[in-house]
This record gives sequence, C-alpha cells and structure tokens, in this order.
Amino acid sequence: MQIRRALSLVGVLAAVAIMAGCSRAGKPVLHVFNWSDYIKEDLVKVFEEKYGCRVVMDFYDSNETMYAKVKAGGGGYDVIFPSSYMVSIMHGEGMLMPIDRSKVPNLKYIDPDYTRFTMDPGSDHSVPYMISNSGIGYLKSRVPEVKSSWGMFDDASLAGRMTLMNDMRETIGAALKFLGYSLNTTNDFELAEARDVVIRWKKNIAKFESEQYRNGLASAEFLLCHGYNGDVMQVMEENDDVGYVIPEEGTSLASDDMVIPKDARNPDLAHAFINFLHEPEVAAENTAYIFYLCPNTASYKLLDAEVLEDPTVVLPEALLAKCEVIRDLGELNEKYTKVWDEIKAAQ
Amino acid sequence: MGTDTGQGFLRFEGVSKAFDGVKAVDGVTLSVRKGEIFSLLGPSGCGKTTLLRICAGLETPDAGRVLLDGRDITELPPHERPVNTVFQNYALFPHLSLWENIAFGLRVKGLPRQRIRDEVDAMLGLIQMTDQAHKKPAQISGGQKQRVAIARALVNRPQVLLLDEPLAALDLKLRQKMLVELDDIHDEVGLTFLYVTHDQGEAMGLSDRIAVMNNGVVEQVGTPGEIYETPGNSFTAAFIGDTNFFEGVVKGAAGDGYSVVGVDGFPCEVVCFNDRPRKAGDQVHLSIRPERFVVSLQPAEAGPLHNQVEGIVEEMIYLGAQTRYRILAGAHRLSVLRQHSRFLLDEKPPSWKDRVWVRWHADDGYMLERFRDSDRGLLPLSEQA
Amino acid sequence: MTTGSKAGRRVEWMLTLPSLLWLVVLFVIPTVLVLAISFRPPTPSGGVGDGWTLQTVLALRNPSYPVIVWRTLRLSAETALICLFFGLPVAYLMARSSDRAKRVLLLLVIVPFWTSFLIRIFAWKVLLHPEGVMKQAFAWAGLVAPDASLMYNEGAVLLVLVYTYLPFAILPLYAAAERFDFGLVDAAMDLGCHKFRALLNVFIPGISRGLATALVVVFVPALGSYVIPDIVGGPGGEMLGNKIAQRVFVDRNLPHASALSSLLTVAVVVPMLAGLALRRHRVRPGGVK
Amino acid sequence: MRRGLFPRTVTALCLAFFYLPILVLVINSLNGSRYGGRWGGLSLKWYRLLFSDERIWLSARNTLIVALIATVVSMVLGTAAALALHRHRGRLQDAHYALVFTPLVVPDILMGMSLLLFFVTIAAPLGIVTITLAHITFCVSYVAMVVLARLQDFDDALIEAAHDLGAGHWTTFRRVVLPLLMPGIAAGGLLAFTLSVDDFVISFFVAGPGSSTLPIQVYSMIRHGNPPVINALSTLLLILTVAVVWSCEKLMGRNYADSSRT
Repeated sequence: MQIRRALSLVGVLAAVAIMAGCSRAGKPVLHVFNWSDYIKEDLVKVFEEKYGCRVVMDFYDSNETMYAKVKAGGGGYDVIFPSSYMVSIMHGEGMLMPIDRSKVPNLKYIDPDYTRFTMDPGSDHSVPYMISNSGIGYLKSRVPEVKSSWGMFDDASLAGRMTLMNDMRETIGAALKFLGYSLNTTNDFELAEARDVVIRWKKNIAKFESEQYRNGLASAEFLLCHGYNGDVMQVMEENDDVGYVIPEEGTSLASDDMVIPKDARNPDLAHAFINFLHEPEVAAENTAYIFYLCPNTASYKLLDAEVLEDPTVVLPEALLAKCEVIRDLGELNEKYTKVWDEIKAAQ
Repeated sequence: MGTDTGQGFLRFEGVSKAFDGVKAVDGVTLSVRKGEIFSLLGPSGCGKTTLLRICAGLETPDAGRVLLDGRDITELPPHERPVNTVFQNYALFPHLSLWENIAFGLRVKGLPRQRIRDEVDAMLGLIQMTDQAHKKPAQISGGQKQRVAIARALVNRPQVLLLDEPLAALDLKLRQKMLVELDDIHDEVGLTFLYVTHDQGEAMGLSDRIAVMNNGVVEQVGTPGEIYETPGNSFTAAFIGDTNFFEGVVKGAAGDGYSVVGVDGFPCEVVCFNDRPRKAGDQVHLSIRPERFVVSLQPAEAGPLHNQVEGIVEEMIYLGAQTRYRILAGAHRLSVLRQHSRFLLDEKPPSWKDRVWVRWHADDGYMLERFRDSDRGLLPLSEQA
Repeated sequence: MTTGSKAGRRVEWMLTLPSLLWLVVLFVIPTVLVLAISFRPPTPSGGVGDGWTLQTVLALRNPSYPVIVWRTLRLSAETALICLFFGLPVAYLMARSSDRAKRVLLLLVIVPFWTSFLIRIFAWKVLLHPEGVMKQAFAWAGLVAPDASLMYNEGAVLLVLVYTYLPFAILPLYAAAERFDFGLVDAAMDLGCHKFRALLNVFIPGISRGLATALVVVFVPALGSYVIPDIVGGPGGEMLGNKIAQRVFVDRNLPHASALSSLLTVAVVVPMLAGLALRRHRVRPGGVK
Repeated sequence: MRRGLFPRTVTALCLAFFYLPILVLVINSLNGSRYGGRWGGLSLKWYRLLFSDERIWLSARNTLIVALIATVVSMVLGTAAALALHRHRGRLQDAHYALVFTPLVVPDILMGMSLLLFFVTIAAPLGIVTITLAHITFCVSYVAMVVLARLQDFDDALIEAAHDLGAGHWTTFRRVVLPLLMPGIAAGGLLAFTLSVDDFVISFFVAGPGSSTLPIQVYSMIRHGNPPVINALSTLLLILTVAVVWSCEKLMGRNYADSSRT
C-alpha cells in the first residue's frame, strides 16, 4: 500500500513543518519592508538578540511598488523605508503613525543640514535613514572613456549592454537633468522633450532595471548602468573594475526615511528599531557597509575619512547645487505616468 | 397473452419502467416458483435486464409491484433486499482479493470474524478455488471470475439469485462447461434462480421455465419443450430456434384438426396441423422448422397429410453434423437441414443445382397469428424470390 | 441508479456544493469584480473611485496598447506553433517506443517540470549571459558582435517561452498518439501512400484532439506570460502580463489593470466556454444508460 | 515500421534543450565564482551559505504549509466535484463543469489579479491565508479533472454490486469507490502539491508581509542577485525530485507487476 506510505510521509512532513514553526513561536515579530541590500544584515541579528525578537524582512525595488503593495492590503508592516516624496504621499493618505519622540531618543543626533532634503524636517511621522543619489555605474576596463554625463546613454557602441532604472521619476528625471530642466517639472514641453530623449536612449539599453543591474554590472553582463551610489559602491567591493560617476548635469537626491504605518502590529518594537539604527556605532557601521550616508552627526566621527571624503557619498557643494530631491507632485504625478507609458510603448 | 397468473415465490405485478419516454418494461406480470431456474429470454433491448435490475432494486419501477415470498419489496433499496446478483461482467472488486470479494457481503452485515472465515472458506470449497483465494480478480481467468461472482452472491444466502447474462463473457466451450456447473450448483444449494439471457441454447438447457420477452412484454411463459414445440406466436417461433415462415390464408378444414392453407408463391396448397378455431380467410403465418423437411432427389408417394414441393438447390453449407440447404421452391427460398444419418446415406445427397423434392408432414407445420408490425425486423421471414 | 430520486438529489448537492461555492466565491466573484472595476475611475492615490466611467476602457484605444496586445498574441502564437512542431515528433517517437522506453522518455519530459520554473528561467540567463560560453562561441564564429547581448530581446523571450511550454505540448500530443492505431498508417502505406504522406494524412487527423489541446495549453498560458518577459525580455519585449503587473505593482492604477485583465479574460474565457458548451453537448449526451 | 531518424533527432534535441539549463545550474552551484560565466574553482560555499540563510528556510516552511493544506483541501473538494460531475447530469452539472474547467485555462496573472482585487475589496489581510485560499482555488480544478478522468474508466457495476451485496451508500463509498479512486486522487493531490509548490505569479499577487513562499523568495533572490545560492537550492531540489520520482517508479513498478493488467 504505497498510498498509505505516501500519506504517512506527508504527515511526517507536516509535523516537521509545524514543529519548525512552534520552535520560533512566542517571540515578538517585527515586519520590515525595505529596499534590498539597504541594511547590514549583521546589525539586524544584533537587534534581534538585544530585543529577543525576530525580524522578518520583505524587499521592494521602487517606491511605487512598495506603495502599491502596502495599499493593496499588504498591511502589517512595522517599519518601511520610503523616499521623502513617498513619505508625503503616504502621510497625505493618512497611512502613517506619528513618531513618538520619547521612544526615539537618538533623534538628537539627526544632522540639521539634512532638513533641506526632507519634507518632514521635524520628524513628526518619519525619521531620516539614508541619503542617496543616483548616477552611472560602469566597468572601467570596458568603458575607458566614460564621461560624467547622462549623454553616455547615447553611446551606440554600448548598445544592448546598458540599463536605465525601471523607475519613472528617476529615469525621466535623468533625462530632464540632461536637458537642463528641473526633475520636478510639470511643464508639458519639457516633459515631452525628456520623453523623446528616453525613447532615444531606450534603443541602446538592454532593459529598464532597478535591481539586477548590480549583479549585471558585477558579472559584466551590463557595462554601464543607471543606479544608486551605495548600490554601485557595494558592487565595487566585490569587483574593483567597477566605477561610479555622478553626471555633471546634476542628478536626483533622495532621502529615504523610516516610517511606521498606522496598522503596524508592533509599534513599540518599530520605534526601538528606528532608535537602534540611529545609535552612532550602528549608523556608522551601516554606512560603512552599504555606502549610503546616514545623517547622524554622532556617527560621522566614527566613519573612516575615506568614506566621508568620497565625493559620491558626500557630494561637493558645486554639484550639490545642481541636484534636486524628487517631490510629490500630487495629481500632476499622472503626467509622469503618461510619459512613462509612452516611453514603454515606443517602438 | 401467455402471462402467468398463478401464485409464486417471486412475483412481478404489472411492472412498468420507461427510460426517456421509451418503455423498457411494459406491464409485466410474472411469477417464479420457489427453487426453480426461471429464465428471461429475449433479444437485446427487450427489457429482460431491466426487469432483473428492478428485482435487484437497482431500478425503481414506474408502476407495479415486486413481491418476494408475499412481501412487497418494490420500495426496498438494493442493500436491504434478500436477493443477490451475478453481474454480466461479474463486477468483482479489483482492489480486493478473491477471498475479500466473497467476504464483502458478510463483512457489510457485520458477522463475527470466525463465521465469515468459515462461510467464505466453505464457499471457496464449493467453487473449488480454495488455493486461489489470495489472488486479485485481474489474475484469474474468465471462468474462474464467474465462479467467484456466483460464490460472492451465494455466500449471502439470498432468497433469489439473479444472474445477468453470466456466461456472455465466456467463449463457447467454457460456456457449455459453466452451464453444467451452474446446474450443479443449483442442485446443490437449491435456490431460486432468475436467469437473464439472450442465448436460447442456454435458456433451453438450464431452465425449468422460460419467459420469452420482446419489446418490454412477456410473449410466452412455459417449459423449454412447450416453447419450442408450441410457440405462442410468430415471435417466439422465430426467436426460439430457426424456422421458415410463410404468409398464408386459411382455405378450409381438412379433416379433424387440420386445415388447408394457401401460400402465395407455392404451386400447391398446404395441409397443416391446426389446434385453434380458425375459419376460411384467416390470415396466418405458417412456420416449418428446417429440420422437419425431408429433401430427396426423387419425388415420394403422396399421403393424405403429406406436403411436397419441387425445387432447385441454390446453396449448400456443410455444418459437420448436418448440411444446410437453400432451396428455391416456387417463389420461396426454403431453409432445410439434412441430418447426416446412416439411414439417409443410401441415397446420394443432393448437390448444387440439383432438382429436388422437399416433403413434410402436416404435423410438422404450425400455424401462428401474424406478428405485430413492430416485430418485423426481428423475424427471419423466408425471402420472396 | 438513484439519479432521479430525492436522496439522489441530496447526494448530488452535497457533492456539488463545496466546489461550486468555493469557485463561485473565489473565482467567479473576483472575475466579475475585475470586470466591474474596469468601469470605475482611478483615484490619484491609487484607490478605486466612486461612480462609473467608460474612460478606463476607452483608454485601451491608446496606440500604446495595440502594440502590446499584438506582440502578446504574436509571441503566444509563435510559441504554440513552435511547440507543436517540435512536440509532434517527440510524441510520435514516445508512442512508438517500447513500454519501458515510453516510461523513461515520459519521465525525462516530466522531471524538468518538477524543478522550480523560476530557477529554470534563471538558468537561461546564465546560458545567454553576454560573457557566457554560448555567446562567446557565437561571437568567435562571427555570428554576433563581440559586445552584443543574446538576452533582453524578443528572441530570448520566445526561446524561453518555448522552453517553458514545450513539455505542456508534448504531454497531450503523446496521450493522443498513444491512443492512435498505427495500423492505420500501415494501411495507408499499403494503399500506396509515401510514409510522410501517410503520417500527414492519417496520423495528424487521428490525433487532432491532442493537437487542439496542445495548442490551447500552450497558447492560453503564454498570453498571460509575465515572469519570462520580465526576466529575459528587454525594453521591447513587454507583454500584456507585464503591463498588468506594472499597473498593479507600480502605477497602482487598479481600474487600468482591471481593464487590461478584462480584455485578456474576454479573449480567453469566452471562446473557451463556447467550445466547452459545444463539446460537452457532443461528447456527453444526456444521461448514461 | 521503423522509427525514423527525424523524430529521434528532434527528441534528442528537445531533451538536450530541456536539460542544458539544468546542467548549467548544477555546475554553477559548485562554481566558486559568484558569476555564472567564469569558473572560480570547485566549491561548496554556496551550499553552506544556503543552509545558513534563514529566509530561505522560512519561505520553504511557508511553501510547505501552503502546499500541504492546499493539497488536502483540494483533494477533498476536487474528488467531491468529480463524483458529482461523473454521476449526475443536468444544468447544474453543466454549470459546475464549466466552473471547474475554466480556471484551468485562465492565465495565472488573471487569477492573481482578480484574487488580489477580491481580497482588497473584502479587506482581507494579505498573507499566508490568502495564498492558501488562492492555491486551493486553482488546485481544485486540477484534482477534479484527474479524478474525473479516472472515473471515466470506473465500472459503475461495481457500485451496484456493492449495493447488491448489502452495502449502503456510505459503506459503498468507503469500501469500494474510495479505494479504487485512491490512485487517481493521489495523482491529483501530487499534481496539486507540485503546482502549489511551484506557483509564483498568483502567490506574488496575494502575498503579504512575511508570507514569502519559496518561489517568491527565489524571484527576489534572482532580482537582488544572489544566484549561486539559488543554484545550490535548485540542485538540492532536483536531487530530491529525482529521488522521489525514482522511488515512486520503483514502487509503482512493483505494483504493476503484482496486479498484472486489469
């Protein structure tokens, strides 16, 4: 009777699965929704041990994806890491819980300079996490004559081996910067011009990609990619043939913040997590690992000079002046969606 | 006509059943006596299987009742009836061993283990399959399956054993052997058998009584001899055995118990035995069985009750035990069987294209009512040349 | 049996109700919901607005959609035809093999099924890698430019679609070929047909049911492809599935996503149900016995 | 008639086509280099990494829980549906048949999309429960179809025989119908289990926080670039699959020999 045997096998498997579940039950769980590779995993383990809890992480690759998922009933996250413009959208939608400052004493370390990047300077419903910028990662040996310009995407000799981000604000923003416009423009002509630029670039790129470019760059699948500074820097750690430039036309700056959604199941632990990430030692270790700058004054002293002086982590003033933070445009966001659709559909 | 109205052990009273508006069984009244082998005989689609399934409780009749030993069992579900069935393809449970198959009914009844063991073992002994008990149905032959199917039904000691064409799946030799075995089993257990078959040979060989069915009605009930010798109507005559039919008209009486019949296409009138009051002008069928004819190359002397026609041999088929001739006589083709008897070997056997004389005695013919139009397709009416 | 009786009715409902209810609640209602939401306006915050509108459905006339719809149809049809072309000889060989060889071949076709389909797609990424062995061999042979990529184009999507769906085509073809009486081919050859013609005129019509099934089980799921173009497709390889996913996961425009889904639903389900109604009436007439 | 050269060539090519990617994946799982194209020496480090990656094992556990529940529930629902479809005729069963059949031909993405909208509309929190509900929904149809196919070969006379021998409806079902259908139900269950374990698209639509199943985890690993670990994982799964198939084949083979042909 092999059926009976098969059934008993299934029973054993079920028992194993349930026991595996039981052994971990009882501990409080913190659900975190984060960008991928955006935190040093060892630090999470430290947190788990310190608070006797378990951290479950899910990842997203763009603010829009995250928002869609959370909005689509994906409630139950305790901490999320949206960019500032998304923070204001979520706040506007009443999706966020106010930050209880008494539970985050480390707020005192927040760099006051940081306020120019954020839309919630008082940390009323969000706490800054990292400052990032986007630029161009490339392979030094294969693209020896790299220019610090978005115009690189017009280089037909790299056709099929380049990527642009699959993120409408970043990619249209890059084209707007290339043309010398603001990346928060709502001017139809400027947007149309930017659209045509991206459509031109599209012929040269392998695909629109916001995550896999890291792996692609590291394995030489792609030779030149539009990406975030820290991400490219992490690849550099593994493959020193990789370089990163910020186009001189300027780029987008993003402040990614930590928020606690209204329906968080474990707000106390969420506050503790946010506070933990702003412990100066933790913030420094995190920055040194993921190569994004945590705006935490006390941590700066603990960072290597190498990091602090890296122009791609801490931007020089002249370049900074040309950069902008992506802002929420309210109903006018639709203009970007429409342009993005036209780009995607173009032959 | 021909229905049994006497009291019986198993009785069908005015039973009818229709499927999608087509009557499968139409007002059948029958009674089966205790301990007899009673056959339902008829062509496929005549309603015999439906009648058996109604008895088993597998179909519910639209009208009428079924009585068993005086008790109305019409509404009883199959599992509560004291009858068991041997199915056409045996329906042995493929996942159970032969032993478990036989034990099935007893287990369902919840008998004590020891009792089940004893009864099943006894039954396996009866069918002489004790050493095969552990096998699965797929591993045994057709004849063995049939015996197991019978054992599985008998072990429950049913008041009536229903057999639905139990031999249909077997080849000719095995069928003959099993027929004898069935008879033996019946003698041994002494149960009432209700036996469904379309094979007249089986029915004739096995049955105490036969009900001939056609189009959902019972045409005739009788012993095998009665049905063969004195068929109640053309259908029975045609279905039981082989026969020659002629459409005729009664011309008048020819002495006590005989009539003169005119048959279109025959050069002469025919004298025929008549057991019913018929008057001149009645339309009848004249039935003469092929083995009743005598064929010879010379005309014979005429007697008062002799008939004789002249013909040409069109076709002859050697069948081993006898030879079948097709002889063109007048406008009719006659089917004639000639026995290979030593007594007849004196004479040279007729051969192809020979001119022959076909004779028969008035008692060898039998007059029947004309069949219903709906039966026409079932009858092997002699061809008009 | 007891079909007509009251007890029979009760048993029928007892057997039917669980799956019927389950599928009505979790299949019919959601599908109707998608159709309904196609006629709702989107809200800028990514919700579903009140009231009814034709805007969303009319937006499907935007020239960007026909391009994607056409590409989806074309790629699915190409996949189905290529799968049939390769699946037929395989099914034929399997049906004509010895019982043991049949079992082995069948297993060989099925085993890839039991490895995660994502992982198999991922393996193609490795195979088609621009620095990989295959590409370098091609470049060395002068078939492609040294800096070209084999991936991120329609060809790659088609290749992986065929790879994914070929076993789905082989199985029904094999099932049909297995039931086919190859004596008929011999008869046709005996009557003077060349072997190829014999196969074409007798074998192909003989397994037409299997062909139809194979066509459907490849074409229909291919219409809904999402992961394959997402992983190996380039900017020009987007299919309807990607657009739906984008509307849901990025744009958060549920009415638009619903309208696109409805389009696909109508394209798939309506002909399917029509075919089903026809077939069920042909194959299973009325009652048993 | 000889088996021609053409079918043999095509079959060989197709099998090569099926197994080439799998071969690449197995080789790369032992490749010390992180990147597929280059050979970085023989190494088991990805296997070590795999065993220390808690997220993979958590998602594997989720997958197993979902698949087991979905399999059991769909076996019950599917078998009942198949029995109803087989035994009864009429408008009800026509509708029932259409309902059971349609999910088989609806592309995954549509089912994922519609279930997502449904769960959002009724404000059901997305997670392992919604994934399980979704999986049962598509598994029921597969089980029903497999069991229905098995029922086509079922000899109804066996049911009558059981009734005739004194068994009521329930006893007949338990002692005759169920044991005879069991291979079909088990085959349907196995199919359901396989489909559930491998489903990505539908799960992806209705997944919630922390409810990642293995395919979702694999997808995220493909996107976030941790491929060698995936190779190691899939190699292990492949070995497991082959072992299961092989032992099933052994068992079945023996079983065939036992009962010869029916």
